[in-house]
Amino acid sequence: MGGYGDVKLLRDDGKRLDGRTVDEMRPVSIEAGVLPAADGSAMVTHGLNVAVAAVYGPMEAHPRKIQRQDRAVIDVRYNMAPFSTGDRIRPGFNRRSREISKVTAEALESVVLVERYPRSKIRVEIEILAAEAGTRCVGITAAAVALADAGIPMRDMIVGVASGKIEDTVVLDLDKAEDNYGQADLPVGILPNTGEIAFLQMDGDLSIEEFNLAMEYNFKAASEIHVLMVDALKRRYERGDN
Amino acid sequence: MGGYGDVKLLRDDGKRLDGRTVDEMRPVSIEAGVLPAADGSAMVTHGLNVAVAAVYGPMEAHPRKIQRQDRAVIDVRYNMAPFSTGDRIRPGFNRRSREISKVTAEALESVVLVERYPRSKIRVEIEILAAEAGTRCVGITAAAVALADAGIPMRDMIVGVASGKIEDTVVLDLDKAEDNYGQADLPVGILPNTGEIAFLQMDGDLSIEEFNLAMEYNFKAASEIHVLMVDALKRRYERGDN
Amino acid sequence: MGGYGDVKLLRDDGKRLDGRTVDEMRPVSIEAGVLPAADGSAMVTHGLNVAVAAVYGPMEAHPRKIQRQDRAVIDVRYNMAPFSTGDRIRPGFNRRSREISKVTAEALESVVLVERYPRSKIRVEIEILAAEAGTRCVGITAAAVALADAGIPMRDMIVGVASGKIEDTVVLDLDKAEDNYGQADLPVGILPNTGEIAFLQMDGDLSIEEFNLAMEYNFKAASEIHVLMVDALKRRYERGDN
Amino acid sequence: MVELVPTLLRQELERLAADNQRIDGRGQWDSRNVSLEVDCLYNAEGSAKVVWGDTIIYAGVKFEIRTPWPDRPTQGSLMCGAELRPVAHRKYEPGPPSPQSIELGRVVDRGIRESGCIDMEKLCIVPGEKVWGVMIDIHVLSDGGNIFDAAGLAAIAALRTAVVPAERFDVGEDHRLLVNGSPIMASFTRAGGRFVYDPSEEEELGGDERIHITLGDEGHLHSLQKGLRGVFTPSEFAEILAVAEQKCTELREMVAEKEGN
Amino acid sequence: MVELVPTLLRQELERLAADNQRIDGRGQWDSRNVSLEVDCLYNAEGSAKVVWGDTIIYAGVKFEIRTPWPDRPTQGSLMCGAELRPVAHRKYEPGPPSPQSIELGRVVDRGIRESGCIDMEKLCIVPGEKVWGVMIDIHVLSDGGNIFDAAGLAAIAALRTAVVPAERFDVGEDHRLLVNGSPIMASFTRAGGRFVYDPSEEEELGGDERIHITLGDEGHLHSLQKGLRGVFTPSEFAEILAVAEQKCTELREMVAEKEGN
Amino acid sequence: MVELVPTLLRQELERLAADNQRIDGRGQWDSRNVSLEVDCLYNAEGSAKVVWGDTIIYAGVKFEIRTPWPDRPTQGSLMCGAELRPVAHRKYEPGPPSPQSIELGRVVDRGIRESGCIDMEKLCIVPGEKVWGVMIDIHVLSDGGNIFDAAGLAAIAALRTAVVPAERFDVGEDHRLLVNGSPIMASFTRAGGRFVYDPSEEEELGGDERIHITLGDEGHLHSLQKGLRGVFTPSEFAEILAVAEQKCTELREMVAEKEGN
Repeated sequence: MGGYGDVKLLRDDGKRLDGRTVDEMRPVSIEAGVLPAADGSAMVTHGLNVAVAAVYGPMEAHPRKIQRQDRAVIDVRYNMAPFSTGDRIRPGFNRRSREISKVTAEALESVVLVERYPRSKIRVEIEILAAEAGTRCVGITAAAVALADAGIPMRDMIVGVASGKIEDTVVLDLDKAEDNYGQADLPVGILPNTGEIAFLQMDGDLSIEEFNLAMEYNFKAASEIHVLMVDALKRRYERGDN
Repeated sequence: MGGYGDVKLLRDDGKRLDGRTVDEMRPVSIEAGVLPAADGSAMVTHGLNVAVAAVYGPMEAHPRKIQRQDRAVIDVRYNMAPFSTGDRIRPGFNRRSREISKVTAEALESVVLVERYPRSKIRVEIEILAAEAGTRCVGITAAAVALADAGIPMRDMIVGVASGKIEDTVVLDLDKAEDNYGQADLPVGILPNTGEIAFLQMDGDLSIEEFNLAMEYNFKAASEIHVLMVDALKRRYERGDN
Repeated sequence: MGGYGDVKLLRDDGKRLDGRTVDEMRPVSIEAGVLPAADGSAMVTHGLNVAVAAVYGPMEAHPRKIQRQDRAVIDVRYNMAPFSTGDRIRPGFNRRSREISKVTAEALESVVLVERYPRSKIRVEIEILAAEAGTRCVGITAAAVALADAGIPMRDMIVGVASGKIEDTVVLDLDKAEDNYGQADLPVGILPNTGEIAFLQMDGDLSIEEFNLAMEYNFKAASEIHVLMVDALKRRYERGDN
Repeated sequence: MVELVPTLLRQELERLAADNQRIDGRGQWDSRNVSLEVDCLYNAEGSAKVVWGDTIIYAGVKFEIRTPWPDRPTQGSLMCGAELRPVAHRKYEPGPPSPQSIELGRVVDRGIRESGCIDMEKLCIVPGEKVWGVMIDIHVLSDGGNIFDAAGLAAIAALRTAVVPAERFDVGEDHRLLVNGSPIMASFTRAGGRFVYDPSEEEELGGDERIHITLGDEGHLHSLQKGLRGVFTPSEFAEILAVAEQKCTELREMVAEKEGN
Repeated sequence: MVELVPTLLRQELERLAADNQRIDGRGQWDSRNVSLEVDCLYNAEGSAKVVWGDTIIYAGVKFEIRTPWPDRPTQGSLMCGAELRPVAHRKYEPGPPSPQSIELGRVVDRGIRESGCIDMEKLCIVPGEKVWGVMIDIHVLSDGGNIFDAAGLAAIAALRTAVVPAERFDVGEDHRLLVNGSPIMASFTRAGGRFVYDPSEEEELGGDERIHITLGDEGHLHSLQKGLRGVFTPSEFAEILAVAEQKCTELREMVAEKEGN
Repeated sequence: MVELVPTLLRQELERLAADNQRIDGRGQWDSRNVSLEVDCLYNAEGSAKVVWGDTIIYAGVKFEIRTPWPDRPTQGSLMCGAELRPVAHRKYEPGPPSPQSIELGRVVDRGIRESGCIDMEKLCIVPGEKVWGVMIDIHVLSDGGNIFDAAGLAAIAALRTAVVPAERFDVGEDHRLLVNGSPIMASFTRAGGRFVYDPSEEEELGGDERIHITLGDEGHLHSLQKGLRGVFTPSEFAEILAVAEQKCTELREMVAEKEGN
């Protein structure tokens, strides 16, 4: 977190610079089945973020040494397109995207019924086409919808959401300026039906009370996004195969 | 193509700076069987260009995943030696050499009787020791002679030649200055007996009439070089094994 | 070797800047069995150098193509920790460490009874935690003790030692300043019982007489260090398994 | 890449070609549906999305300020790259850029560069000190065949609608990037023994060599590339070149429509 | 990595958990023995060695003089990296940094960076021209379980005892690096179905997800990370967070003792 | 690398050694035919081609203008690299530089560098601002055994005939590179249990360790390297060192002849 004290992020009326209340999400829209070549896919627009996820598989896991005898492995690549940020990003993995790919894969393995597909691999490709803070969460949401679109059985959906702190105030869903100049960010992946957590990161400065409030906001937002995810899948099934 | 208008490349008598006419090649000399360690090899000097090609195989193709059930794959590496150009080139592949390697391999696969060697690999190594414009064509010619020297059966030879445009005039076989300050370059790989084309690239600016004239020059040059290729192989067979 | 003539490295009394005589080693201490996770390990402090070696194996050699039908291969990685030198070293292999790893592996293969373990691999990891000239020799000594600690049978121990030349004088065991401003360095790996040599490098300027004297010093030092190696292993066996 | 030779597919393509038919019902020189959207991505200074049959490709333009090369102190630079990432098809694997993706990027790059549609001198800010570097990135999201033409179309559309972010870099006011002309690519694959325009995924899988032709506004050739195994005759080339002229003109009009000025 | 699922080990951990026991006899929230040594390496400007059960980790601090970023002309920089080299365990392979080592380095880095214990403004030498870059490298020599906590401890101890080598760089006198506070990490693994503190190598092998919590001097959260497969409930998290507060306080005192001032 | 142990070849080499013979009929200290050609490549500022038995190696010298290191403001630099590319033998594979090629480049580099034949101070153009960087690249086209000696010979011959391209860089007139002396390498391989000079490909395949000795004009040692598995005694070394002195003198004369002045 940048944490610069001199940037004002809350207006005098208590609302945020873009007019949202402290516990209000940016607008979200979700579409399933957007990529003809993939077994499952989804596009999520969250504020100005645009994430696309493609799922391939289950398929034979090779090289052999990545196979697990009792379950499928989930191979996630989170990637930011070169033109997705203010300054162009050089193509190729970097340390940040490798870490996000790792913990995202582990979160998805926690909800997919991987025991059903021993020795196989499920590829999940998350492409960030436009980034405006919170891309790892938007990517998780897109991946979950793409997995469902591919017909991969899951014990629950998983919804990526984040809360944070700006000007000593806990707020839901930081946008770009809030992320740059805020004090904390708490992205989580929530199972909407069980209320369990499969993804958790946090950086910045949060007291335990602030943490609890931020989690409360996150659970609320997860419920809202979950409705949109289910709706997108319904529309997809009604549309039929592409 | 650089295409700078202010560099004069044609003399008042219509000849080029080195005295060649518009449809005249640089001097070419070819020797087959120059590398004792290789199964087949050739060195081609074309103007000040020096290219050496080595052929190894057919051999088992590994890793397995590159094997084709019904034919041999041809694995080409086009490489410029660090000291082959004005400024030293850092060793290792770059994007240009990877692209040339790819399309050269595809051109050679079009003439070699690859069906004769299922599941195998033929390695073709093209090393540019000195570069003076047109190296990809010189490399193709050297590779063809090296393949023949290795006893690999081919449906026809393939000859690398190029024409281009300077000062709005179509000319055969651009040299360094003409390549730097010219308006177009059209390198092709011609099968001298069938008159077919297995390699084609072009960049710059050519009207369709100019393109047709440039191709006419290229076919003429291919015939001339083909004579030298056959001659080099004859001398090689007379010399016997090394 | 830097070989700058203007740095004084010998005092008027003929001793070296740190008070050592020409044929005197820096203090050395050795401990075996220092890393719980490894099959064998050792830490050697030599002057201000600190080297740790870990041995894993014999284990199955994979990928297959590195296997030898009649013996084990020894896979050595010599690595300098980023904080081991004056300026931080970027992590990852460099040309120097690859060369040292290669010749160190070959030296160890010369003393380990590799015929006892066909098709297998023995991993030797040498980590330099602090560097003060002569690290490749300290690493060899540590590796030899770690191999013995792992119970790998060897035809003899191997001791890494170095002599060199400063101010036209042959001296034993160059320290940092002597290495930077000296005239020659002769690191060798000596088999203390047979008097044979398994590792040899040298750079700088040595007449043949100087070379012979430097080797004499090296053999003397090898005997002294060998005593410490045996002693460390004795203490390790007395201590028992960790 | 494991590539089982699709013998049955090859035979089917030959049978169809003998009847002058294609596997998806098109005529030999027919295109699939093409749709073009521009200015569709936050953060990219120019962007385009092309949906071409089952192929989906985005292109994004970014700018940077660079020091010019000493021997060309008044010239900016242009760079076009392409990534064939695993998102786009089951057949693409992660790793360093494949020869396929390098070829794609370089062929699109040459078409744009050699057409002269970007005047490098116009990218100069302060001679010898500051010039614009223009970077076009092609991102293939779904490979349903003929990615070359879709990539070329996305690239030129993104360029022609790009805004130079001069204000962000404190070097003047934002302005449209100056682009003189629209180089357009037309690609042909030999399928069933004859060339067809705009090959589908199946025609690429069961076909032979490809030829990529980039034509400028005046109908001049700016880039040619032959890829994959196979040979062709000069008269075959003359025939597809005539088709290319017509196709490029149609697509050039589609780009012009999207510019909205 | 070949990882045979250690079914028997899993069953044993479940059996033990049912009796509220651990495989090495510890209680659920007990730590193994921890020893800390500082200033132990020639050439490192700050160094620490942590022996934590069978885990042995060194951290070393180096300094460089850098040009600051144009948008932050008065700020130095901090970088924390970790290497899980093959020396540390049979399971680690040579090659480019693994996701495991990247995660380790980044989690330790975030804990230190986000606690604000290093004031980047204090690393400025000449505004806009020269600032200190502080680089902490974590070198795992033996992985006996819970390398995250050991790495975090070594890193903060090395930092808090580091001396800025100003004389060597001709920019003043050597001085202790200013570090405000000691962020400390506490890690928990689900083993036998419940969370335990300070997992051993066997508990990691037969366990599920991990949670890493970094707390500052005031007990505030500065970094969280959940790794590996598994889910947890908010109430489980509340329980381990309470344990973490106590453990971090104890380790913070150990660091303070070693500083000797 | 798959390397079937050539048991039969080993036995044959032992049998021959017992009769004091070699597989190609040479005596123990005989060399194969060596030919040297210089100034043979356009674009290289110095070049040499060595044909040594079935081994063919080119070396090329290039120059660049560099900023000197701050602590050595009046010194230029020398760099020698080698590539064992797949062209040179069936056994070489593509990929990043192998340990074999790194060793070759570094051993040749040390021999030249440590002999002091290039005075780094003489490479200074403007102190603190501009110095020459000299780069020698060794390109092995055919590995027929003993590539070390052939590479060393090509490198020193290319250096001694190199012309500093000062005009092209606008820093004065072109002039011969100043090289004081000719360090020469002599290599020995244990084959059939004893050392032989100038090992052939078969002697390397069926042999053991190698020793590379680089001697300067005065007969001083400038570089030593022992490679591959095997041990040797000090008296064995003394014997080959005496042979090396003679061999290096002969080759040094060959270089001098080619310089033509």
